[in-house]
Amino acid sequence: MLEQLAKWARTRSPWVFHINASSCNGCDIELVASLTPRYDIERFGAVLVPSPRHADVLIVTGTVNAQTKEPLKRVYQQLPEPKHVIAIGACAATGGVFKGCYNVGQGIQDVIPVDMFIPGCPPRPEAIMYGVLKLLGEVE
Amino acid sequence: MSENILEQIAKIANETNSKVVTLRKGETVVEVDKDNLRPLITRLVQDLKLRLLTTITGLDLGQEIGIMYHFSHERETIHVRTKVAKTSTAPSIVSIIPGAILYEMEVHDMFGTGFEGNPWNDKKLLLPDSWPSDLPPPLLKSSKPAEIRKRLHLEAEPKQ
Amino acid sequence: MTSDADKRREESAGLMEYSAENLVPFGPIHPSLKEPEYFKIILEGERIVDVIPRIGYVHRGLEKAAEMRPWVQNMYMFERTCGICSFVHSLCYGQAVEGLTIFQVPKRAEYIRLIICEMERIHSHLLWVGLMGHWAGFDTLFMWVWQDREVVLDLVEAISGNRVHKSMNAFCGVRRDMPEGMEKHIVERMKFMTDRARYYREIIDTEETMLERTHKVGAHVTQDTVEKLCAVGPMARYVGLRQDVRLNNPYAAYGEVPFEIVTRTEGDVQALLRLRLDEIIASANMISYAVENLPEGPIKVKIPPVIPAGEHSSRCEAPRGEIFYYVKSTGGRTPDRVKSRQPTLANLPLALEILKGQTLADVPVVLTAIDPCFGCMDRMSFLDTEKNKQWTWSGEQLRQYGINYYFPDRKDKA
Amino acid sequence: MILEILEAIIFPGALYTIGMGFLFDWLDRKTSARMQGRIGPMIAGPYGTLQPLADFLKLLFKEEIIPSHADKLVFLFAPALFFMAPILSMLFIPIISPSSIAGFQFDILAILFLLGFSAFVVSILSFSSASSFTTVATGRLVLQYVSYEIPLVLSIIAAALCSRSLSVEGVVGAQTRIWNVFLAPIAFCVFIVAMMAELEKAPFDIPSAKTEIVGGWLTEFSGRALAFLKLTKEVSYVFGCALAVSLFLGGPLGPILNFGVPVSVLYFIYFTVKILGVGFVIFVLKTSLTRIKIGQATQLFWKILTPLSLCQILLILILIQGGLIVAT
Repeated sequence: MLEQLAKWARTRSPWVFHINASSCNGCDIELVASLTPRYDIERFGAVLVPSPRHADVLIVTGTVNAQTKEPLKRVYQQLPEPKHVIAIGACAATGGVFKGCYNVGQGIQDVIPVDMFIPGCPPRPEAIMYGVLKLLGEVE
Repeated sequence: MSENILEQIAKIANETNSKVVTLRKGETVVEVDKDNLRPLITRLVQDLKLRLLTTITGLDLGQEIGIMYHFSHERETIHVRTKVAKTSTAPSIVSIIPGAILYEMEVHDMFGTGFEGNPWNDKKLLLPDSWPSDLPPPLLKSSKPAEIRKRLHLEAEPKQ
Repeated sequence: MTSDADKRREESAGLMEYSAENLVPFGPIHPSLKEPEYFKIILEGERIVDVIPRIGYVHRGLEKAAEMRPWVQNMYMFERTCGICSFVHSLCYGQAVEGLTIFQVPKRAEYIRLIICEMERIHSHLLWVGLMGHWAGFDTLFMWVWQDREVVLDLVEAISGNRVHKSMNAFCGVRRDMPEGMEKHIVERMKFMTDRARYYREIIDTEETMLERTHKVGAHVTQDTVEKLCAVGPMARYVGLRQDVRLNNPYAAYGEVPFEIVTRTEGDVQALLRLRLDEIIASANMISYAVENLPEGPIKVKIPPVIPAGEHSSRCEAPRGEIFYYVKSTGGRTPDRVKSRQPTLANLPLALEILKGQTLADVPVVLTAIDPCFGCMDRMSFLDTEKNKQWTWSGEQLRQYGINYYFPDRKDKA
Repeated sequence: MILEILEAIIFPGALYTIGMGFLFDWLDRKTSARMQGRIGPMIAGPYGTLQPLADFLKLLFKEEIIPSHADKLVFLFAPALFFMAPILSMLFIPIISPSSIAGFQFDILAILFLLGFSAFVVSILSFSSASSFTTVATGRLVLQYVSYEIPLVLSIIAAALCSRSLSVEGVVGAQTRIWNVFLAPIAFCVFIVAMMAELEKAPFDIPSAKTEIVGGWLTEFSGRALAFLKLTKEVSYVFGCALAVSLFLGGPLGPILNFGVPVSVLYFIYFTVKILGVGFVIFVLKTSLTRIKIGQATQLFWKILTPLSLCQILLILILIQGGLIVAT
């Protein structure tokens, strides 16, 4: 029964921590736009939390360049245990339009394990919310 | 107004024995060698009130590094170009135009030409901290991106 | 950071002495920064003594990649240097390349370019005003302003098909035409935008707590320091400098469309807020004028993929300041050298100047004041919420720290 | 004796307060969402009412990370101490009858001690997590505590003076005819503003400023500690409103209409309605004001609110000499 309760609680309040691993901030403003009245991700209990300690879902945007590789790992370690990672945008998935640049990696999955990719450059706020909810569905 | 700008530039140019090349209507290039770069720029800033240094561009011209200082005046864009040998240093103009500090750091990062007199000369501006010191600066024609990525461990690690 | 300061702090690894060396890592993964930039802030109590920037965290090596890609592909890569001012980047790069060819941009395309440029300015300024409210702690303003911003984004999407990266630009023209019957719709929306901008102007000037956070903050900046540090765009106009590329060196259709420059003189964060809201009103008027007398004619001229040899530079007015592109071609299919300079890099020295002497609470407010678009400027940061002292570590030290943090007993240097 | 303990734990005591804490948090998120044109949480329970409960349960099941440099002992036990303060002080508030469960003669002083104690525990807690963000947060927290403490105490003294007694029951009992808010309106406003500072609500959420110092003093906590810290913030919010209601708005007292309902239920309804009213006022203020700087906060409290509450007390003393307020 306890497991039931935990699952119910986890799917109802996914606290999100956003990290910008060298992104062009197109995806970031679409993620922040999903907080605004027109899309309002808070309907599903998602809240942008200030510190990685409080978060369950780590949302990463941007190609990971050499400088952000280590901080990204460090922040991933700081998230408490039942954690998920969502990579937003083409850059986070494969390096996007910057694939081949000398300072850019192959995307997020080389650095940290990723649960969910949201394609698009940048994905619309509805797509980001759909991705978060789909992740919760999987947790269910 | 723009006519007398060109005459003034021509007058300043021949005093500091540099060559004026007009590219097209809105752009003029003043070629000057390394030594009297600073006097030319001080004259430009004081006499013509060319206060806005837009940026400093580095060019890889085979053996030499071309450094272009772009000044934007109303309708004119004035470029000052000098040539510096590949590993040698260029005079810094931070004392004349303090705003040039970041641009010089960028050229130092990308092309490796040091600027004497720039307080933050040894600090990196754009390159990652984990940039190995023996790797050549990236924007030189000789450095290949794939090889840089390997040194920065950015290649896809085999799946554990 | 001098090395002996590190050593001194190494010994006193215990509790934090609350003296001058209270160093707060502001960024990189900081909730208040939508983009990463890292400023090591030396505090004395709450007052800021010194700020050391460390940028380079979003550096992707665009200019090197541009030298290996054909001309047209670069257009869509440079568009993605920054998510907020993406159209201006592609426009500036396009104009620099068009200067090398002998073709002329058709009139209608120039008007469409101007319309999208001004819409992007409105959405970028609204975004900034909202974020300013959010970072000052006034979330309601953030929500309202971003709700109104959706109106402009809908218009942009109707014209170009995408909200953020428009991909509307091509060499010597525009890729898609303005859909018919949009004129009335756009003019009506622009009127709505002007009323909302006036409403927010009134909030900014009267709301008591907001006034306390922005009035006289960073006001110790004189016109001379701004000129000496070569600041551009709103960061120059808010101390009274008449510096605007649309006025001094009109590109696209800015020559024909009436444009009145907006400048303030107070030189504090509140002046920046007022300036940007006035610019929204000016942009809205320009759009309605341009939409009403949009000339007929073709929207694109086909040009060969090989650009003749030569070098050309172009300047445009992005929402944050003057963008500069320099292109050098040796007549091949790929450019020989492309140099782009973004406005935030020009405004950073001035921002550091303003920060000195402020209190920590002002840091987010002042940092947003320069409206940093770090997608352009390659900056990132490094957050460490465990150890109380923080200084710039190289990647090696960082990895080492991570190891002995999680495996303290393991002493070998993994 | 068993009934006493049961009452203390179940109904007007701990469980009721925690339930009201969750209700207040839901109401807070809903009203601030509505004022911003949003809808607010909707999926946990009908209209999202169970959202705070979902947050709390989720945090209970999360892993707890204790930073290597933090002081382990304080880090584990301080949240419990912090949680105990508002629960204990709720026992002095009369809810279902004019007399409270654990009320004694000078319990207003006990409440003041508990308020001070919770601020003290928070500063110890945040200093122990030893990260540069929390250190700055501690400095701000103590500075803010020092600044709002004086007006808070003065306004409580004003209320106590109006009803000539130092126990909450006495104050409530004296308000049968007219509520203290009409005798000491300025003290009521000063109390509300000082209580907002104590609860770190919007204009004064400086110690936990999300955008300046990461999470404020909450940065280092995760899992169970964070769950209890958040719950304590909500419960102390309920206690703040309860104190305001019982000191100024006559606690559970209200017009006794005999439509066959036992009196204690009537008292309970009045009390809850009044708490929600005061809470709603604070929500609206919270959403429509910007966070001010710590310097301005101290100036506001010392330069404006303290003299205000002093002249309020002067006014009451004059009224008492003039014989207007008859000692009950």
